[in-house]
Amino acid sequence: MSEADCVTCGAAVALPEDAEVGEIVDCGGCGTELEVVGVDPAELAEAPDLAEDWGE
Amino acid sequence: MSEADCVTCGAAVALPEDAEVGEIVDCGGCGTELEVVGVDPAELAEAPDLAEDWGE
Amino acid sequence: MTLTASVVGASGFAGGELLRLLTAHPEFEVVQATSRQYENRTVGYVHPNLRELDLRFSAPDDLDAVDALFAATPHGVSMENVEAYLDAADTLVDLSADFRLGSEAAYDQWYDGHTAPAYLDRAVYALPELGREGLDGADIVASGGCNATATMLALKPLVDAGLLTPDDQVVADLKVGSSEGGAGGGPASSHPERSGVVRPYAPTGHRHEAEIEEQLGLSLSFSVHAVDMVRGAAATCHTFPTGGKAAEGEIETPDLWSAYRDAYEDEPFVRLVAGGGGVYRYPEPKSVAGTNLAEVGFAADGDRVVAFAAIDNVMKGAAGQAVHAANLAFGLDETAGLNQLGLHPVGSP
Amino acid sequence: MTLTASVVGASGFAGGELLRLLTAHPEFEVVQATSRQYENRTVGYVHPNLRELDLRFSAPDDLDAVDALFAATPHGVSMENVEAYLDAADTLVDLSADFRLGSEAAYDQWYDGHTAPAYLDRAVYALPELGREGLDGADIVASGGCNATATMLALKPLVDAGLLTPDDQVVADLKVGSSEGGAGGGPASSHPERSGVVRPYAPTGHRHEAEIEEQLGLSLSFSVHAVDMVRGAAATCHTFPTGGKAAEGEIETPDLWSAYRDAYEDEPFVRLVAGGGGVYRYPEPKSVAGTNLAEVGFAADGDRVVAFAAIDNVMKGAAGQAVHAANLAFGLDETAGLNQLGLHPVGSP
Amino acid sequence: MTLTASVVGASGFAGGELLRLLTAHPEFEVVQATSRQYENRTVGYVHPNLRELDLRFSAPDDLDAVDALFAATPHGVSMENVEAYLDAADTLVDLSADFRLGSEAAYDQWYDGHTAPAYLDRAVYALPELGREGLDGADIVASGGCNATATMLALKPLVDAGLLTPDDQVVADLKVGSSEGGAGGGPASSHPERSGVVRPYAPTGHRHEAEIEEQLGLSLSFSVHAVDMVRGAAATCHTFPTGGKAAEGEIETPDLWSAYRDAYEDEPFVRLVAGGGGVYRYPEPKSVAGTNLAEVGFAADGDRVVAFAAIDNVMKGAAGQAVHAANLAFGLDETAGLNQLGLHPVGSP
Amino acid sequence: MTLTASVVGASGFAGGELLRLLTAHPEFEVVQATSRQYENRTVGYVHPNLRELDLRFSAPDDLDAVDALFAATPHGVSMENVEAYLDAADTLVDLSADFRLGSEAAYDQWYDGHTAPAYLDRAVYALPELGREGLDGADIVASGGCNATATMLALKPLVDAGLLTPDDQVVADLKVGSSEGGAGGGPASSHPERSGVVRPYAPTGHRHEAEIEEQLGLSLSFSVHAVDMVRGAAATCHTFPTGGKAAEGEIETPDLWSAYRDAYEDEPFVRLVAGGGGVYRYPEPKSVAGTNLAEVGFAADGDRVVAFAAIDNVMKGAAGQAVHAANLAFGLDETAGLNQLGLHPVGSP
Ligand SMILES: NC(=O)c1ccc[n+]([C@@H]2O[C@H](COP(=O)([O-])OP(=O)(O)OC[C@H]3O[C@@H](n4cnc5c(N)ncnc54)[C@H](OP(=O)(O)O)[C@@H]3O)[C@@H](O)[C@H]2O)c1
Ligand SMILES: NC(=O)c1ccc[n+]([C@@H]2O[C@H](COP(=O)([O-])OP(=O)(O)OC[C@H]3O[C@@H](n4cnc5c(N)ncnc54)[C@H](OP(=O)(O)O)[C@@H]3O)[C@@H](O)[C@H]2O)c1
Ligand SMILES: NC(=O)c1ccc[n+]([C@@H]2O[C@H](COP(=O)([O-])OP(=O)(O)OC[C@H]3O[C@@H](n4cnc5c(N)ncnc54)[C@H](OP(=O)(O)O)[C@@H]3O)[C@@H](O)[C@H]2O)c1
Ligand SMILES: NC(=O)c1ccc[n+]([C@@H]2O[C@H](COP(=O)([O-])OP(=O)(O)OC[C@H]3O[C@@H](n4cnc5c(N)ncnc54)[C@H](OP(=O)(O)O)[C@@H]3O)[C@@H](O)[C@H]2O)c1
Ligand SMILES: [Zn+2]
Ligand SMILES: [Zn+2]
Repeated sequence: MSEADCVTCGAAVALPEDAEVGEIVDCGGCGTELEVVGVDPAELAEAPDLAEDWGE
Repeated sequence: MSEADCVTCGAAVALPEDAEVGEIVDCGGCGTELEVVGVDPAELAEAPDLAEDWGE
Repeated sequence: MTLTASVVGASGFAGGELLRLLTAHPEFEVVQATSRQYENRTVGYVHPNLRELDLRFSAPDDLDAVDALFAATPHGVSMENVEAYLDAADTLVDLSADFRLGSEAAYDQWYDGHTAPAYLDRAVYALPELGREGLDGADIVASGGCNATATMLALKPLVDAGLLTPDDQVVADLKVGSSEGGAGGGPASSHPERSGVVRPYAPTGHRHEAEIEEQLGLSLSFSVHAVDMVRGAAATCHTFPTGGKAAEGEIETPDLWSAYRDAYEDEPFVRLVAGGGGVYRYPEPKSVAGTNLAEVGFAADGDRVVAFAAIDNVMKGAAGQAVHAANLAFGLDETAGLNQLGLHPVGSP
Repeated sequence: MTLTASVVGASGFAGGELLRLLTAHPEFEVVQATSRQYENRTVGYVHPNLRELDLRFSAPDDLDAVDALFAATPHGVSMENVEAYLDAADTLVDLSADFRLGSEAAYDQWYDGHTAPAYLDRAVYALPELGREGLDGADIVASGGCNATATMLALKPLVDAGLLTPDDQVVADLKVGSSEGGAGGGPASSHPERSGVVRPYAPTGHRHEAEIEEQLGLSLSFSVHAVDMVRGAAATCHTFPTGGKAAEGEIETPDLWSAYRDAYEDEPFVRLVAGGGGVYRYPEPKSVAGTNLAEVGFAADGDRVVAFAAIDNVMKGAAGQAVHAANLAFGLDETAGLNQLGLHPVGSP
Repeated sequence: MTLTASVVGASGFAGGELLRLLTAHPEFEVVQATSRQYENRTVGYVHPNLRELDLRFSAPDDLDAVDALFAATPHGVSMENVEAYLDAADTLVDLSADFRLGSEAAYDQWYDGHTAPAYLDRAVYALPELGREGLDGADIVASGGCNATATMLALKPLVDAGLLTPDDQVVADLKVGSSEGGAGGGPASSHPERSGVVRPYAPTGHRHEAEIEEQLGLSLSFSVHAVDMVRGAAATCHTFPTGGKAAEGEIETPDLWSAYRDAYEDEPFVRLVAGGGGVYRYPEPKSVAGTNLAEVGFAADGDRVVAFAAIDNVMKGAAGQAVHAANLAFGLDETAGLNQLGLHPVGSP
Repeated sequence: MTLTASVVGASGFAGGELLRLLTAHPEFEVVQATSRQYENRTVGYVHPNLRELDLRFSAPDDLDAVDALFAATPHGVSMENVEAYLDAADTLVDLSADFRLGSEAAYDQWYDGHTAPAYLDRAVYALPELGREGLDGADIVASGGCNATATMLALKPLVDAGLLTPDDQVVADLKVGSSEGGAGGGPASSHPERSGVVRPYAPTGHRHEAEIEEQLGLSLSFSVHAVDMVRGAAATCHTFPTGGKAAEGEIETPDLWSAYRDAYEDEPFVRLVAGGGGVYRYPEPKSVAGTNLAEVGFAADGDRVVAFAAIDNVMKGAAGQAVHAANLAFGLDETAGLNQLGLHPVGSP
């Protein structure tokens, strides 16, 4: 299981064993939705924002 | 504009001018969802039921 | 022609609604609104929706002469004051239960008796959909009760069509909003205790049974539940009809449509809702909140017919009903002042 | 001893509640929580009350071996996957209706048939207050449905005491919260449309009737109304008993207290509430929200007995019931992990 | 004279409210109501309050010629279709944000640009209390947004009176109902998730800031919270004025009364509520639900002035505002069709 | 070791919650619960969630000797009775404001003075996240107020990190539930009047400002709004920091994460929620209802930082806070008895 840092809050995020590029995980520390952009080494980027769609 | 009788409550339902077979209208009297099954002459049948999907 | 009107009990929920209706009514003009607690305060102090009204509460013991006096007071008050009210007004429209039952004996059985039984004969019961006889020119109009109104509107077509007979089993299960308790609610009406409830508050023996038995000739099992809304009364009447077509076999939906249409097709304040599509398929209080409409409907299931009705208890169940009856008593257009449309979407009105 | 557990359907309402219970349970440890929509997301992404849980959703087709697999999936899913579930787990605790009825014929009549009828005999129905036989060591536990649970808990004492006989008339009128619809609700479940409703959503023919008839031997008239709360199911059962003492005359309140005490005095999750004083006099869902308790009570009125029950549909009606049954299946203390106390005051939980 | 009108987006919340208003309007007649999802269905299928309306939804790409076309469509739709709308109608009344800002540059900054910038100059912004210039005879009316309307109505008197200057700090904290999200809400709008919330859904950077800055010349800090109601938007504006009297010392309550009276004494749809007695002392959405009224008020505290406004977002914040503007555009009495009174008591409308 | 405890004011909301917590607490045993109104009634008469408790209310003037006395009485009662309380108990844990401020002068300024100023020095203010000094072994614990708790938890990290300085502008806009008013609410608390509100009930000058200024050294503009929920307090603090990194330019989100983590990473009852995905992105009262947790978070926007906190006012804002402080005062595990998990879904708890 590889790890990468959350781009928002810096927490270490463990990736699933079979993580593939394009998958979405949320940071366990701050909840940011992160896209797996690299697997070896693991790399994360902020996922495309859906912010306008929630709430109202 | 042609008319046909609602199969549930007997009210006359006016069909849109360009009504086609397969279109859904609701009866203005009882609200039953009706499928246009014939256009010349106009004929209506109860639309496939969605009853289990509403409410809960 | 403008008719003058007073509202006694105008600081209450039904009284406030009367002010809303009469203020916008084409034929009535409100000359007095009484309150003991809020004497001399503006009407808007209590009813924020009526801040624009240039009217102050006055004492109930100092009544001007008017054409119509509406009494929206707790049970017992208008029987105590009926002479004073009739001295002041040509017509007394009473929203309480004080003149709804036909005989002193009935008040002895269901209430604690009656203090002015001589007036019972002069009173005409008013749920116009059950009949308008006697209302034109009536001295005392006894406006029907909210839960009884919902229940009777649901059941009347089954009775009229001969499907439901006096011996048939009827269970009426009501769900009602907090405004039924009036403005002076106690601990059980506080927001923390009353929010989110499904509370059986009159599991058996509700007094509205008396009214229903007298009017409809049915005896029924009646239970009332408080639920989380402010306005609204919904009656679910589980019936097991044995008369007419029911005697011959199962009742079918088209038979029920005929029965309900026959009963209500000329009624301006009844809307039939029974099945159909979309989100709103049966009567619901929130579809009629703020209006004088009753939604009425039904569902058939073997030998059972479930009859539904939903009203706004403060309108069709109280102030709207009273204005409807007053329109009839004074020979006005019966829908005058009662054309409010409901809202969509609407939360818990 | 720690037992391992998986929750399939863990992103749903009943599944989330299972996670809450199992996490704090002294004997179980959750090893997998499945979701197809939220695979790899933290459990707290969906269930904000469980943000502290260090667990991510996994796919339902990749199941680890566990002692207990809880399936909180829509109707049809666990019958499709029963072999896979039993391969992965010693015991399948199913929260859906898939294994509640006794025979393929019943599924043909009430549902669209059954795809794994061979397993029906291995399943044990679980509403422990009706009987615990067969639960110890069961392979498949079919946890009772929410509306059926409320209704049966209200009625069972009358049946046990011989007051209510199979031919007696029973009308069950239910009021339920929006969580009964699950997490994937459609347009009728949106806040603007669902707020403040009293909505007859299953006026007749609800499938829970089947379950009740099988378990209690009664046939009944069943109607369900959506009301404005999220958690909660309240059953009002209008009954007209003719058996036992009822045959001899009116049933008195003390007879009913005996019947209800006999039925439930040793039950850890039933609380009797019938009359008394204060604000809370009859069973109410908000008194038991968040707990595995059922409030049960009654009111007598001539030849009618109104029986009430109130539960939290996600707890006693789903996840709590399932954990209760699992405790029994594994021979644990049956209250383990189920000692949550309710809240007061509480709004509309 | 009767003016013909179409409503595009008539199956939505603002569109449904337009139908309610125009149907009862003395000068307008609705000839078309469009919906793609519900084409051929009755209007009452979606809007249960309008079951009596004899009108079916038609497709939005088949528009009749009318005097006024009301577009109640999501952002982007009316800029795409502005030519077709102006072909069909003399006047386009747009409820979306598509024509509210003055320049293409503003759309680039706050939105994703604009596809019909040539029409921006022909559009007149409409929140009549800010000014009626240009509305008479306008081609395109850009009806003000709900949250911006509440905020600007609260602040305008302070700006007009010179108390609040462009450099002063203003924090606007809004609380809004679920109908702001429209009829097509997602998972966050489901009843179980949306009930009982205090949810910061636009903690910073809400697009209504742009509209407010353009209209009022103020920059402000804007946060929006979802709370548990269906209709309603309430703005609490925390201001720290430094202009006019404020420069000389503390602002007193009488100064504020002057400022607010000067601003609104001739406005038919603004009601001032600031202190006083009873239960309703400051602006509240539930006092104006279902009406086109805005309640506006204030409280002074040292160098801080808290300015409040409360509206029904679907009425004064959308459909009522649009009809008000249409009345002005066509030279009608500006209150025509907008005299609805609010309700008391009322729950969570 | 079992510690004995009494609850004075046990028929109230905070008192009832204390009973819920202490009953299930591993170290405390409740020996007395006082009520004047309900003397001799069972605790379950008032608090339906505690029907299983075998305890009756006793009079507050007849106190047994105990280790800890919790006073959950209205302002003024515990200062009047402090000697009697300290005679009866080793430690007085007071939930009112009577011992929260440090000096008699402060009570003269913000309240109507103090009747037992000599005891102020013996009292230790308890919001443990602000500091635990003095709590171990304290005689009098002054448990922090609900609105002050929410506000201070939101702001403390900004102060600790030097971002927010005493001269910076802070606007705190609170939204609170009806249980803050206590069990004895008046007309404004009745369900019909209180439902669905967004009601500015303390637009300026709320007494909690005093507590915040003393504890945090900030002065702030404080407004409180009643919204439709029973439990919950949510603080939205609009701040304009000028210290530390803020002096050098805009504050970035990672800086804020550092500040908030530094402040709370070891705190058992604080949960950080700031952005992220899904439905629940910022602190919300309903995520923590029934628990002792505070959700805390923030959003940055140019030179503004919006800081949020959400708590259950009866738990972290009252009874939970008090038990937390008592755990510290008696040297127990500080989370003892406070491990309740929240619910999902949950309506308006
Ligand atoms: N609420 C409903 O849904 C509903 C439905 C149908 C019928 N009703 C009937 O309508 C009547 C009023 O109900 P409500 O809900 O409006 O009650 P409410 O809110 O409690 O109002 C009652 C009003 O009566 C006044 N009042 C009380 N005693 C009086 C007296 N002795 N003399 C003069 N005025 C007195 C009170 O005002 P002051 O104390 O300020 O004088 C109060 O404004 C009741 O009879 C009720 O049964 C109500
Ligand atoms: N809610 C209640 O009050 C209640 C009470 C008693 C019994 N029940 C029963 O409990 C079950 C769950 O109800 P609920 O209310 O929790 O429903 P829900 O909220 O809709 O949850 C159902 C869950 O099942 C998952 N799922 C759906 N199809 C699946 C499939 N083919 N394979 C694997 N997972 C699948 C879904 O997650 P993904 O799509 O993310 O995989 C979802 O999380 C139902 O059978 C219901 O009848 C519910
Ligand atoms: N709700 C409020 O409080 C509020 C306040 C002020 C302003 N507004 C503005 O008013 C507008 C409508 O808001 P709403 O809340 O009523 O939204 P809504 O309930 O979602 O309704 C939008 C309507 O537009 C129709 N529609 C969507 N795309 C369309 C297209 N491409 N062509 C034609 N029709 C289309 C939809 O119907 P079909 O899919 O059936 O065609 C739907 O009926 C928005 O611009 C909103 O910003 C709303
Ligand atoms: N509710 C909250 O959210 C909250 C939050 C933080 C702090 N607090 C504080 O906690 C305290 C209690 O608040 P609450 O909301 O629980 O109030 P409440 O529901 O009104 O309860 C107060 C209790 O005190 C008792 N009481 C009143 N006067 C008394 C006296 N002179 N001697 C003895 N007992 C007396 C009352 O019972 P009897 O009349 O039956 O004796 C009642 O049970 C207040 O100081 C409040 O400021 C409350
Ligand atoms: Zn992170
Ligand atoms: Zn029909």
